[in-house]
Amino acid sequence: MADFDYMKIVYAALTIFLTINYGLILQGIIGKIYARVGKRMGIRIFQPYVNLIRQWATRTSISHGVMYYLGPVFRFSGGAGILIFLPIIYGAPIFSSFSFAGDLVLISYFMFLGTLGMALGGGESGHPYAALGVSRGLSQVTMAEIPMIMAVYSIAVQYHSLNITEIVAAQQGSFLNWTLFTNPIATAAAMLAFLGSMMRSPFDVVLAPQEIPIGPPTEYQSQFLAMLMTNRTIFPVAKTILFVNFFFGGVALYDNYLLTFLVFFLKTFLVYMWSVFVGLSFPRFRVDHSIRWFLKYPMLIGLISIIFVNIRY
Amino acid sequence: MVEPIYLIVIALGAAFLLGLLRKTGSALQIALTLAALAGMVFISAQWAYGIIKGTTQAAEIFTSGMNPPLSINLFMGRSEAVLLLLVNSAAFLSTMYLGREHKKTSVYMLMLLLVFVVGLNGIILTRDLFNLFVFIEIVSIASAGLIALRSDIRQLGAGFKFIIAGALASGFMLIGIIFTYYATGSLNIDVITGMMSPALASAGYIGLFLVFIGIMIELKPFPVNGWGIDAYQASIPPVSALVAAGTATAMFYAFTKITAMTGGIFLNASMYIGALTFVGMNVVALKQTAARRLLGYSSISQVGLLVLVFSLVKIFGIAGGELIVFGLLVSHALAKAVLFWLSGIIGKESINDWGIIRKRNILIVAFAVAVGALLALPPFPSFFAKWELITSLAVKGQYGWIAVILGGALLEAVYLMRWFGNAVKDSFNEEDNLDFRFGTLVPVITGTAALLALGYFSANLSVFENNINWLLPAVVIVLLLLDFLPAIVKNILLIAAIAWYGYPLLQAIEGYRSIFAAIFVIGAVITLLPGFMNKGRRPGFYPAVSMMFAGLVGIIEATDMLTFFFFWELMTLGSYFLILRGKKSKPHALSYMLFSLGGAYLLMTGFSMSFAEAGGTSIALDILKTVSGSSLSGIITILLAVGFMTKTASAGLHIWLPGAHAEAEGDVSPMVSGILLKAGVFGLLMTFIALGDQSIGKINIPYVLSWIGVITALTANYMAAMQEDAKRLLAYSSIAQMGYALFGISLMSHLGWLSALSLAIVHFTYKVILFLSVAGVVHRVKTRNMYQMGGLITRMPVTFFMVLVSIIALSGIPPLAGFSGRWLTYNAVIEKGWLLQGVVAGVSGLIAFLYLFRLIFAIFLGQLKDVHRRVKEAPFWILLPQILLILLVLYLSFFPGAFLRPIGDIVSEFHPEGALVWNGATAVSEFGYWNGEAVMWVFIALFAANFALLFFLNRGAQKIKQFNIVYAAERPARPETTHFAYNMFAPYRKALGFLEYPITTKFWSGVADLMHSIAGFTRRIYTGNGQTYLLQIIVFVVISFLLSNGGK
Amino acid sequence: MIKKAFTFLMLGGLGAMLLNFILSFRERTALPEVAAHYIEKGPAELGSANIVTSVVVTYRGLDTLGEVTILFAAAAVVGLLIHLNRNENAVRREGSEILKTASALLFPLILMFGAYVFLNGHLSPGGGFQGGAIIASAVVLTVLASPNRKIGHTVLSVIESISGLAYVALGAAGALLVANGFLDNRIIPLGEFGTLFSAGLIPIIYTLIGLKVGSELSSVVISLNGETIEEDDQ
Amino acid sequence: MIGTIAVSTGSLLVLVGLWSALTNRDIIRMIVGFTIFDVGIHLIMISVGYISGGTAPIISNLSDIGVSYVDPVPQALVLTAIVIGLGITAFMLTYAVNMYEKKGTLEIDKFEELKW
Repeated sequence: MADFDYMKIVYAALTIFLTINYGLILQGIIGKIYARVGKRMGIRIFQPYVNLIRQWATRTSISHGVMYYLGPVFRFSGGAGILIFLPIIYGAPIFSSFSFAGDLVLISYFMFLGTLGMALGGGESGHPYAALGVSRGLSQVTMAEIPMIMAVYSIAVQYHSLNITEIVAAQQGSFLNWTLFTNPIATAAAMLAFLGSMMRSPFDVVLAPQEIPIGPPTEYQSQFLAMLMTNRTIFPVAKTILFVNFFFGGVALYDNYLLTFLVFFLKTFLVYMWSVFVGLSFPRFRVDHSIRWFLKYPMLIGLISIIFVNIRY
Repeated sequence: MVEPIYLIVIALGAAFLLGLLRKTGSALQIALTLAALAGMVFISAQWAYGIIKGTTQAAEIFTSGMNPPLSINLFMGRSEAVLLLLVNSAAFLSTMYLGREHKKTSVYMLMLLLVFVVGLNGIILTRDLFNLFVFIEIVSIASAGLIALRSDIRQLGAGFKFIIAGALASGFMLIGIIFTYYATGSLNIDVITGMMSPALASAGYIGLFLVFIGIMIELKPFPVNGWGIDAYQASIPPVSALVAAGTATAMFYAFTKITAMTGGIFLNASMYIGALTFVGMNVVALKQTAARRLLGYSSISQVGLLVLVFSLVKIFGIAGGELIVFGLLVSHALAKAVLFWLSGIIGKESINDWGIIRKRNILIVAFAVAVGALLALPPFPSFFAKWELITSLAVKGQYGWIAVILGGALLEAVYLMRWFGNAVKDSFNEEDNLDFRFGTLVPVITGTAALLALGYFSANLSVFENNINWLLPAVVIVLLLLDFLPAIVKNILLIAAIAWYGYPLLQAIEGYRSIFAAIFVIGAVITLLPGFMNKGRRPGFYPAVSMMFAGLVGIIEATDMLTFFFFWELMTLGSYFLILRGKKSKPHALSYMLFSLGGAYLLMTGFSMSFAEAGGTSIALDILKTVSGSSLSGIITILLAVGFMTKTASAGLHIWLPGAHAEAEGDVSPMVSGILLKAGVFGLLMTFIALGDQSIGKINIPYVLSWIGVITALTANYMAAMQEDAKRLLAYSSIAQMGYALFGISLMSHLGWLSALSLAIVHFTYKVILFLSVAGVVHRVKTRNMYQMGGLITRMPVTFFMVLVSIIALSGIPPLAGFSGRWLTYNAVIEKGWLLQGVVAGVSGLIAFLYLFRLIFAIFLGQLKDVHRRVKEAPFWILLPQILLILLVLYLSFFPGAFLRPIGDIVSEFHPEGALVWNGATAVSEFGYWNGEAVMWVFIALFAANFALLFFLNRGAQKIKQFNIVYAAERPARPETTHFAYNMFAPYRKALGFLEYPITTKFWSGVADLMHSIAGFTRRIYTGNGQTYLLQIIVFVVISFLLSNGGK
Repeated sequence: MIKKAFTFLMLGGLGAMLLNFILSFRERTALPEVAAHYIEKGPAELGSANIVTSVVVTYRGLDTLGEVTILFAAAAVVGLLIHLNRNENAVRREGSEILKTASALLFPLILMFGAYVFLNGHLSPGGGFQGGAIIASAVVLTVLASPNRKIGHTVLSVIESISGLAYVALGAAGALLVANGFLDNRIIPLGEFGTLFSAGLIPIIYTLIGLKVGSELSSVVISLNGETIEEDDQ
Repeated sequence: MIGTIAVSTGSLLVLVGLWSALTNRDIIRMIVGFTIFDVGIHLIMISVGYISGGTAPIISNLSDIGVSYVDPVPQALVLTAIVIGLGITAFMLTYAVNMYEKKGTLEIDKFEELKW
């Protein structure tokens, strides 16, 4: 690692910092949207900032054990890792700091590190609801990922690459070069899979936040929870960035950074909004429902996309 | 050299002399008999030795000073000498065994025994047709007398049936003889042979036919042999042994003489009768539970096999056919004698009561040896004979007969292995006694030792050059002999032996073999370490484990197909014994053995086919390459691939694995799962390296295999997620991982193979760790059900850490080593374009998370049970190998290039295109790139930073009580009800339960049920009524006549 | 009934096979080669007038030894089974006075006739087996006459064993000591053709066979009668 | 002609003997059947050795060589066969006696202890 550019660490930290802020704002906006749709006032836009800071500021003397302790660490490492492995802005080395470490396969699998750590941490808490949430989440994600895997294969074949930067590069020039238009079926499949991983209705039985505390974080509070919340701010953003890169032409670096960020915000926001939109429109699925659902249309669409690229490329 | 006529003189003289010694004590009588038999053994041994060594010529003996055909002549050649030695030795040993029977039944028994032996010797020696008849009558009368030694009602009934059936058969024979005499004017077999012509065959047809069918009936062909089976069952064991080893041998030899005499006109008939008998008896035997009746079935079926093989050898002019027949015959005779003797020592009627054999370990060894010899497993003569038979048949293109022979052998394996399993596992009444004494023990030991020794010699007699390294089996024998030592000593010895042998091997071996050699040798040493926990002797473990590892090393070293197959079977056998040691592993070990044998037979067929395709001269493994262009190459590929897939437990052939691996002992599971399965991968790789990308018609074989691979992975992962039993979970996981390996190989590309090979290595590491961890846990908590565990992280933190690292590695999550396989698979799939398979593989990878989480959560996290509050960390000797392997996993994770690069170089030999390009630590493929070291560092940095942050902020946190959780304002009642572990993925099961439908199990059990109902139905022909048996014989004669005479 | 019909059918099949032979059977008009040799050279070679005897005792002597062995085995089996299942208390009806008297009278005569038959086996029809059977018939007569009389096995078995041993020993002498092969009758001079003391060993062997067969058959008969005395029974 | 008649008779006896052995359930009758079977075989043997117009092969005078004799070989064989048959018959009878004593019956289908 002699030729390692240590500035990358700084860039990575910057990326994470900016993303956290962006994620918090996004959360606020979405919270507002949710409330307004339900004819409520809703939170202030900056409420997530407040929540996060408050959580970081509280202390706890409670630990359920080593793995409990490590759960949030794993979780946040996983989320942040994805972020810095991703080439966020095409052509900007600052925002693709560690993307040299691996391609989209790496990112797809690295995503599970946090999930696993969280699951284990929640597991050690000894709370049955934590384990219940994990079991539901795992069950659901296995099926939700099927169309995603299909879409990934589809576009990898389409672009003859697993390199995200190359995939983004191939979509430059015109919006007609976006995968959305060159391979709409794969995009459709992936966007359905996207729903399954965003922890929003109809696939939010994993956390089921409204009725009872359930899911891995059940036993977490104060700074443990703070770390998890931080991750919750960056993880969806990282995920949307990935989707933007895959299907919506990515975000290229314009001469003007402001314009670049604007495009970035717009694209990620819209992609994020897709899950919000669906979440607001549909009631919650039980896990077995969602499994069956994913095995129907999304999988079918995914299959078509695979056959499509198999014929076309 | 003593004249062979003295064989008859001595025995008869002794028999007559016994008449004078009626009033002396039994000791003298028995001493006289034994002395006479010893003299006969000596004479035959002398001749056998002399003729085989070439110091003695075969001799013709003329009686009455006249030349044949005026007088009766005898002939002592190589076959005769060997058979006489066999028969006389069996007689000597059986007489020794009889000792106790003697008092009750007095001197008559010994007279009959000697007369019996005279008859056997005469049948083998004589060259005169009528004289043959006389000797057959002697044998039949003497054996009918010996059957009734105890004279109970069963013996009398059986003896009477035996004698009337024999009388009928000899009546036919006698008519045949006189008709033959009418047609030829001679009774001398050699003269008739010389006269044989189509004209004579036609004119004397009926005579020749009746002689033939008479001999055939004496051989007890299916289905007209109820009388013979009854005799086997009713006789006292030493007599049955003598009948099985002696009469069957002699009668078979008489059959060969008659066949020669008739100029082979009945070879077709005998071929079909033999085949029918072989298969029919084995089918019928499936339902049998009476030990000696079962042995009777088996004996008759083996004689059927001999008749079939002999006919095939003659019809197709197979070179070296004599050795084939001899190998089978000698193995059968010795093995069957040993089994009958054993049945006497055991003294139990039903095969389900043989558990008592465990009172004496030596008896188990003898039992195993005998069963192995019957099933033609290495190192017995039958193994080499069968190999030569199958290869020769392949050269002649007789694949139908190969199928018949191997299919029948598989049926035989079903009941023999089931019996063996019962004996080793079933409970027994401690108060029952064995008939264990000097006189019974010596025959058993002698027979066992002879089988082992003959195996060694027959390898050298084999027409094929082979490079079997006898050092490896010798280790097994040594450990068997040292079995009285404490386990610790044997463990040290074995580890030392493996290290001593393996170290130079690892240095010398190159290419893809080196990878597997490393897994096998290093794996052997590591997985043997837990053996130090054993304080006792651990009887039987070390021979079995050394046999398995000897087999594994042997297949790596093998350069020819025979050697490969030898060690392949040895490995199977060793692992079978190992698996059988588990507490409830009986049915699983059986199905393991049967699937393995079935697979081995496919391999044998595949090897034989390629041997034949390559010209039938060389059995080097390299000739597989030369047949890759031939028209049969597709079939060869399928045979070999499916054969090896039984070992990797691919979908459809997997049903043995979960039980076998789960029920095995704690330190055996890692061996069979982490190491043994790689033998299948090795074989698959070997197959595809040699044969390449084959198709049958338009069906591409690797394409089909790729689907099998991913479906295996998918269903097995699903099944793993649904298990409550930790070891079954891991077992299913192994199936799935082998599915990936199969998929990788089937991609037939650089990256695909690289993924398969790297998977083989990393799977070895983490699966050994996981099985050992679970073994440690099970050792402490005494259950394998995960929902009964929970919260053990506090009690067994080291084990927890091992499991944690392993499951991350297994799941393929970066930064640990398992990711390399995933990344390579994605690249390889896209390169190949088999996207759908890739999707299935990917999904099954996701499903793997389910069981991995379940494994670690249900055992280590959640609620600690009250009964486990004082559980200790796993013992040192279980932890040590895990620690060693964890270091290896971490090393491979940090520096994936360290193993991917050399493997890549190896793979490039076969698939140079599409290799990875290494750019520093970054692996670059056509599509993507991956820098394992960077990922690792990023992860470590992030992890350390986060951890430091959290630790700094939360430094005051303390561990709180178990039940101090947010529980809807209530206190949870008990850990048992709070631990969420039972049926953990209930919704999943609800949605996807159809995947659990045991389609494969249903299929195979359907096959088994069908065979058993056929058996149950067929065996009703054995009504027990002597008159019916007579009628059956006549029907048999008439039908045979019509069929064989059909062309006329 | 169906079974009988089926049996009939099958025996019909067997009959057809035999008929096949009968239809092709033509009486021979000349002897086969080996038989011709026996007739033409036999008398000179072995010195026996009865060619059947020379075939039985010498040319095919091994058959005969086997035959003797079969009888021996049969006797042993009979002895064995009767020995095991002896009914000690059976009392059989005595023979009539006529039978008793006649048998006592005939007994020595029959014995003598038997001896004559086997001694002259090489000269006239007859031989060891025939003579032995005649001797045994004397025993049958005795047993019928007085079924409850105890007859010892001992003498019979000694005769049987010794004659058997002698037979084997003489045969072996043919192979080992003097002549050319096992059971060669020419280890003693052939003597003058057609006289009692001729044909080398043949009369001696036939005598031994006669004794052996006689004693064996007798002991079978006695055993089957069920009232034997086995003094050696511990 | 004589030979053919004898062979035919012998064959008939063989069949009769077998019929009797196969249809009589009584063991003693079966044994008798076997004896008839044997006799038939012996008759066949003797007749096969018959030479048209031949006399018994006993040469009372060395000068008689040249006279037509019947074949001595089948005669020797039949002697052996008879003795063997005798042995077997004695043997079967012994069995019959013992079986009767054990079970009090001589019906063959009562002795089916061992089957399947």
